[in-house]
Amino acid sequence: MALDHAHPTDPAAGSAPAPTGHGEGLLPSHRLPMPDGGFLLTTLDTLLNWARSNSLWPLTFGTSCCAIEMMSTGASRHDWSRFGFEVARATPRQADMIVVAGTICFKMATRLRILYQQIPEPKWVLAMGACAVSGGPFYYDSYSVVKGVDRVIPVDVYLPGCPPRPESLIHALMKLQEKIRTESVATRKPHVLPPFPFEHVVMDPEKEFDHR
Amino acid sequence: MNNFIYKTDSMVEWLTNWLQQHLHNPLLVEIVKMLVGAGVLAGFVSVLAMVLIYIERKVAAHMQQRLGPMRVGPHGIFQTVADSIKLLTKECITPQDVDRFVFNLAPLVCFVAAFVSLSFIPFAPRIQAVNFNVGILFILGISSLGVFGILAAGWASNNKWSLLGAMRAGAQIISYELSAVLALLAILIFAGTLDFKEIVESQRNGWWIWRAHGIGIVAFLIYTIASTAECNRTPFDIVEGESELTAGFHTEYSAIKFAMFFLAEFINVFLVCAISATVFFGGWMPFHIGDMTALNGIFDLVPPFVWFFGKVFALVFVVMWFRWTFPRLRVDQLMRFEWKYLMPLALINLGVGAVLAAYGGFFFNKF
Amino acid sequence: MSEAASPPPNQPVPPAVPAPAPVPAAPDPFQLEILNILGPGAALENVGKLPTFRVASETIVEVCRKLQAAGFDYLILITAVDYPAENRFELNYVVTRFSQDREFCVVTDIKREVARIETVSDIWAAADWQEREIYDMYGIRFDRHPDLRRILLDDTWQGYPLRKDYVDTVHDVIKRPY
Amino acid sequence: MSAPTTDTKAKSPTYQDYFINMGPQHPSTHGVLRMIVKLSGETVLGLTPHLGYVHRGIEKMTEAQTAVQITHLTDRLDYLSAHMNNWAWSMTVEQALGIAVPERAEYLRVIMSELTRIASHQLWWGVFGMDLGAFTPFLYGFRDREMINDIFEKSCGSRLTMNYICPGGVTQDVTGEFEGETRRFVEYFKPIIEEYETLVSGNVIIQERTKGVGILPADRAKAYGCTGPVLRASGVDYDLRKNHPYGVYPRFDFRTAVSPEGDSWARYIVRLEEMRQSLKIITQALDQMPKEGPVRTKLPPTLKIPKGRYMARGETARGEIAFFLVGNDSPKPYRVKIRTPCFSNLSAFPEIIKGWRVADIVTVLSTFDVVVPDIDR
Repeated sequence: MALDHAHPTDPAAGSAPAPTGHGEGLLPSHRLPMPDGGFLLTTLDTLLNWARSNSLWPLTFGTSCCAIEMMSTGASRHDWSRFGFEVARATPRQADMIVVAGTICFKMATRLRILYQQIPEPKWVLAMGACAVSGGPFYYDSYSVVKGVDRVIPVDVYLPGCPPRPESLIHALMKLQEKIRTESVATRKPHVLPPFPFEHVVMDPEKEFDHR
Repeated sequence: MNNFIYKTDSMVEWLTNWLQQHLHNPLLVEIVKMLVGAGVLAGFVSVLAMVLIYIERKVAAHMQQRLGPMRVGPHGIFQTVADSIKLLTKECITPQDVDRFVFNLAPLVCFVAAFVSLSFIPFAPRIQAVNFNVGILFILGISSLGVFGILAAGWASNNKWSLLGAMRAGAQIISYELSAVLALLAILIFAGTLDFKEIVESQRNGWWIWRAHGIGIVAFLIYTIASTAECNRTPFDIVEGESELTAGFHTEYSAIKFAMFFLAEFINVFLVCAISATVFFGGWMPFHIGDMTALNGIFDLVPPFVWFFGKVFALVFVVMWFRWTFPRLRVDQLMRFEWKYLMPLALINLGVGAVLAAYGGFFFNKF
Repeated sequence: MSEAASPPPNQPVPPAVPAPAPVPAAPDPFQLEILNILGPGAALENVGKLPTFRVASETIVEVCRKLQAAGFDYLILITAVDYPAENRFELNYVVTRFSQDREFCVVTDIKREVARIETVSDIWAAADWQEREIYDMYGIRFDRHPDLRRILLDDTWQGYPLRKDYVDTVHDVIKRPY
Repeated sequence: MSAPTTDTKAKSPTYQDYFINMGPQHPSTHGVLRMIVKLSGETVLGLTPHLGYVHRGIEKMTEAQTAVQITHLTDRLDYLSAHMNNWAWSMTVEQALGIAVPERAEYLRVIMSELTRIASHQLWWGVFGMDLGAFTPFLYGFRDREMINDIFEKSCGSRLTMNYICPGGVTQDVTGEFEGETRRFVEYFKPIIEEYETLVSGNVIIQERTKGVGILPADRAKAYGCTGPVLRASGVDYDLRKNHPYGVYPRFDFRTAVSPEGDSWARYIVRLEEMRQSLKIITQALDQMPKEGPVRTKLPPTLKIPKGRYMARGETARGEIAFFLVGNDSPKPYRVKIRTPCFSNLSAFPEIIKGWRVADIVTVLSTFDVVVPDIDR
């Protein structure tokens, strides 16, 4: 803390804690008027952001064409494991992010929201491909395609392309890493789910099973 | 000449002496020794698991013409550190309808079972957390506790995939444990002891895998297969069966609870390879060839813990090699393989071994 | 499903709208063979490149049985076409043999407000899902179908999207501005 | 080997049956297929697929677009057979409008389609390994697929959704390096198929997992309208390239890969054999292809589709795709029905999976090689 108190540009250095905008600080010392939010927390942030940004485990979620390019990115030539992404988890409980690879239809959108809610915080979403960004080729005239996945779940990084090349996906993932590195543990709040007017359809396998 | 290896590691003795000089209370000395041992072991286990995960990822990558983790530290060596920190700081979800107590207990059971088993392994002469005269019996008992953790996890998760995984695990691990124990028993007959230390000592004149008239080789193969199944590794990973059961028994586990399962899995791999190395490959004993004294002398210069870890990691590599080569068996094929082929073979092996030990003696005593 | 089971199975299918006059053209041997199989009720219609035979909708099961008996074992597709101006759905059954390189289409009309026809799923198993899809997209009921319910859209979906007069008020459908 | 249990339904009381949802997000349903499985222990008593999780309404969209614009939608049906889908649609339009295709374009279409077939089967081979629990084949398959992607990329700038074959020919001529690169790939890939055989086919676990598993008899396959490798693995010698020749396929000497058993293993070896046959076709096509010449017929600015019904069929990597087109003298089609191979192939799946284990669902579905957007359209 002492380091920050001695900061020459800080007028309140050494004085009593003044009320500032850092209301939702994690520790009491965070309320101190310090330029970067405090020595302790920045170090913690650096460590956590370093760990989180370098260990992004995606959920295996691909609906259409983009999923193939996502798999290509995981394959030998492009190899996203170099950045620590390769541990694709099949269960949302162990994933850190969703790469929404492909078209999201209204029937799938409610399920995607469930999947998103099942991921533990902190979590990120990468909208991969034109369909996930805006509906893409299915923007006009399609009655069943959601016009952008950000109408269903909050999106951190948008990646255009139909489908984007693996290099683009790696670029987008690195942008996501950059974004994570700017976050702060103290002020980070979970994203708010956008309003989505369609109910979750209760999945009752026994009723939906074809009993003939 | 063999005395040389005893001189390199008097750390424990030194620690005991130092403590006795300063504390003067034998009980306190024992307690401090225990705490130090537990601390060292805990640190060792964490580092070991991270190293094993890193190795696994690199081995996999290079078998698949990839590079594996590269960006986090030189050649990505801090990749698993990042993974661990991330997992420790993630939100830990306990789903609504689970059996909370059992759900939270299960990963601990798995982890502790693996962790405790490791304390019986002699890493080098006198570097052994607990020395117990029925060590091998105890280790087999403790490590089978892990299956309770898996069963509990699957049952408490209130998820059908988890339940399927847990039921598979129960059937699989209990079955394959039989073969593993029978394979070890065949060697224990020759060694005549259940104490790990003495098992290592008994191999001063040759490793059991060579010295036991072929019984050792058969027993080693059976043990390798059965222990791979016990750790739920491919081709026997039907418990997790990612393409079938999403993630099997740990489908509902997140963050640190999942990390415990993850660590336990890798420690179990290390554990079975360590048992294998100790029983079949002479533990920390250096490699000796008959009368070639000069060569044996050079081998003696290598510290014993290097020998031990070299052997264990070679075996770990084999297990990883399995994983990235073989597809997975189906559950009925798995059980058929155990009960129709592996266990009868292990029984015959044990019987032949017993007869040989009783009447045949050792052919290769000169080693 | 309850919807499919509600009408008694032997209920007569409502009569079809009279077909538009077929364009007379000289049928080739393959078309003659089909005409022979189909019997006197069928009329050849040479519009477009696909040989088309128009039959009455009450006879569709009978016609399909005849075709199957004649070795036409491959139902490529069934589809409906909506003609709201003429107040009819047109059902197209494209059939061929696995040993043959020519396909043809059997066409029948049903009234739009009735939208009901007998299933052929017991003749070709392939018709099962195809008919479910038509039910999903056009709302045409297939009598005696074993499992008639929506296949592609949610069960709660309102309306039948491939009808020409379908207007989606629930989802945000953006019309192409050009 | 026969099915492990035949009439478990009679033996097991109902309280032991339970239902599990497989999908829509599940690692081995190849996208977002959802299946409801009724189980007794590990034995499958019944299975109901639920489709439509990527139903994108392509058939409705075609009614608002012109014939040439629709080509780009066909890429996105079965994105692993993009060239073949484009081709089948182009043939439909060409048939409707009576457009002739230049000879060089016909050869390019064949070469591109066969390359796509190989790429699709490579991906299938990798994913098949992954579904069975072996991760390594997946990466080997993708490694070789990248070479084909490079060839595509140089010809049309895209790796997956090509939009290269269009009504009247192909969009643009290939570069000068095309022939050499394609020949190099053929030479490279011939021994690689043998590597595939050693890595996966020779593995005893793979054989145990696939031989006799999920048998689809020929008569049921025909009844369900299965096509492609699924049908050919049931012993039906039916390949549109032979039985309903289109393009310049009659000029090539190749054989249809057929295997009579109808089990998962048969579907596996049929696809491997198809890759070999495709290499043969590519070599012949490269030899026969005119070195110069136009690749696209000049089309009128608006293509009015005359009144009537048109249909063209093409053999994709998964089976037969058919476009049924109804025109009414306007540039936009009145109705396009797309008959996709996976839709029909999958309809046979619930019947043959009964009595097998949970793990076999994954195996058999993998050998059916479904692409979910192709099912849902």
